[in-house]
Amino acid sequence: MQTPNKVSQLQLTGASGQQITCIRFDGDISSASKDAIVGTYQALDKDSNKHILLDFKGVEYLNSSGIALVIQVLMEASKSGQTIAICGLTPHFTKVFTMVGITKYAALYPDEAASLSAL
Amino acid sequence: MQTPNKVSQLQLTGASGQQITCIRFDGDISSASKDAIVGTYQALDKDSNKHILLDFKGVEYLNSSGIALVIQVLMEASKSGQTIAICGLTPHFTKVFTMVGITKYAALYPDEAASLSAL
Amino acid sequence: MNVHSGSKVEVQLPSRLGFEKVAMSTAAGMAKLMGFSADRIEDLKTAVAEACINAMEHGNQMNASIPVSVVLSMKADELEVKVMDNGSGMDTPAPTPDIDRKMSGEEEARGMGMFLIQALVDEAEWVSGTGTDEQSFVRLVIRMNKESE
Amino acid sequence: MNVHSGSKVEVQLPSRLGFEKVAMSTAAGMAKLMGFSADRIEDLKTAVAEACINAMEHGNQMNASIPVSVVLSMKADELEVKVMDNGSGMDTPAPTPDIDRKMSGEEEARGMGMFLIQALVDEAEWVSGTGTDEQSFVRLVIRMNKESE
Ligand SMILES: Nc1ncnc2c1ncn2[C@@H]1O[C@H](COP(=O)(O)OP(=O)(O)O)[C@@H](O)[C@H]1O
Ligand SMILES: Nc1ncnc2c1ncn2[C@@H]1O[C@H](COP(=O)(O)OP(=O)(O)O)[C@@H](O)[C@H]1O
Repeated sequence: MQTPNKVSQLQLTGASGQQITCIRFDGDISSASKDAIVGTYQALDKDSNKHILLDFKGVEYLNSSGIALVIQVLMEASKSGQTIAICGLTPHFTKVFTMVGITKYAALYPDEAASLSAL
Repeated sequence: MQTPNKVSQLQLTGASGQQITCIRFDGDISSASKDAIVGTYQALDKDSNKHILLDFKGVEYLNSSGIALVIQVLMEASKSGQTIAICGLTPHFTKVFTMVGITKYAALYPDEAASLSAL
Repeated sequence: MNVHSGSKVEVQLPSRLGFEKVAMSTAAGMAKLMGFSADRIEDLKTAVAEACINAMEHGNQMNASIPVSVVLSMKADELEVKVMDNGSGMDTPAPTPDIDRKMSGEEEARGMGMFLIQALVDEAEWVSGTGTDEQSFVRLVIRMNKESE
Repeated sequence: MNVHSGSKVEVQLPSRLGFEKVAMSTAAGMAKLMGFSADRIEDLKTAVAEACINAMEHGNQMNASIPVSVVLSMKADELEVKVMDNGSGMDTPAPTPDIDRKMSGEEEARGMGMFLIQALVDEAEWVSGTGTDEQSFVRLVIRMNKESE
């Protein structure tokens, strides 16, 4: 068992004026993070949260089961017409997310500031 | 065996105007560091290097055999009327140096800047 | 030529999720001692974590009392890692995840561990044991990053 | 009460200076998993390093082919560490270094390892083995730092 994730949510505004729902994670992102990743996403209203930014800056450890949960969110978001962007990954995990093809369905940014200027 | 230490030396001037010979260490300070610690000290001219500052800022790992080498330098310096100050220790190693009593024979400072204002 | 070449470290973990992080720390310590670059150490850590999780889940069926053994052997310019479990092992090649199929639901979201292991290290080989006294294992080889030394 | 309580990790190192750092990494990983504070992890790392160096030097006489075993056992709010060697062990108490005697040359500069171990952890006990099949070991107990949790 791993320690539960702390998750916080905030509303941000992108450079183009669009509303962005940012979800910040910390701790370990693994098979034990279903509530944190999928649960937090599913609790959001699909119509009022069109643009979602997942911020992994506070995350120390991420494994393939955790990445699978991110893919599950991408899948559900794509069905309901929401866009997902991802930020705060270390260079190593930016490489890993790219390797598994996530960049085809979500833009990766270094941090929240870079995400906001691009969105 | 451990990797050899990189050692650099520089001349600094304390707030009171005194000349300070600063020796910066990096890598591991262990039984393999005799040349780096004792050798570097012994190579200094005793009359023209009256005040010596040992800077451990770049050191990642320090063990009791390494501390014994520092004590050997303190011993020789005390015999030849040189003063030794120490800086750049992490809070953990500041505690360890204090536990073994080194603070009785060498002042500890957080970093080079703090050492220079005090010396 | 590494001064520690030939040296071996073994670590045994319970088959409990979370303990793969202890193996990551051990492997990282070993690679650091050899002088691996920080980014190769990250690659190694992820590969070791995925191999340990697979050994716990698929090999030891999450039976916490069956240990996963990790044997780290230093070679001249590379580190070999064997992650051993008591299961019947793997003989099919590591599946390459297809993100489009995952997104359309034709393929499970999970199933990226073996792919990542292969992608991150220089050699990866899965060997099935006979079950009784011979363990199954995955053998990884990671080489030192010459450029960043 | 720690969810991992009862779990055990064992790491075996060659008796070669430098490898104590691998044991430090393993121990730190274990303590991190339990939720130890950063400063208690530093205390643990130094104690484990000193115990491993003593096991290599005094226990195994620096014979690289004789392993030092480190067994880390998670208890409710503490971590127990046994560092085992093939020597005849210790029965005299840890000497307290006297800096004045060291400075005057009456006492060797070295000889601070056991003192540091005792000063940094909550319990330290040296047990002599019979030599043949029973190993000698030092047993350390380090408790979680309640204040900084
Ligand atoms: N150590 C192992 N022992 C037995 N089977 C394994 C082992 N490692 C992997 N496998 C098999 O290979 C499959 C793919 O593994 P992997 O790519 O890591 O994805 P996942 O573990 O998420 O299913 C597993 O589902 C399992 O059937
Ligand atoms: N594992 C051990 N086996 C046998 N003797 C030991 C062991 N650990 C310590 N000792 C003895 O205790 C003495 C003091 O150890 P220590 O305080 O660590 O200082 P040092 O190792 O620098 O001598 C050693 O010199 C040695 O004689």
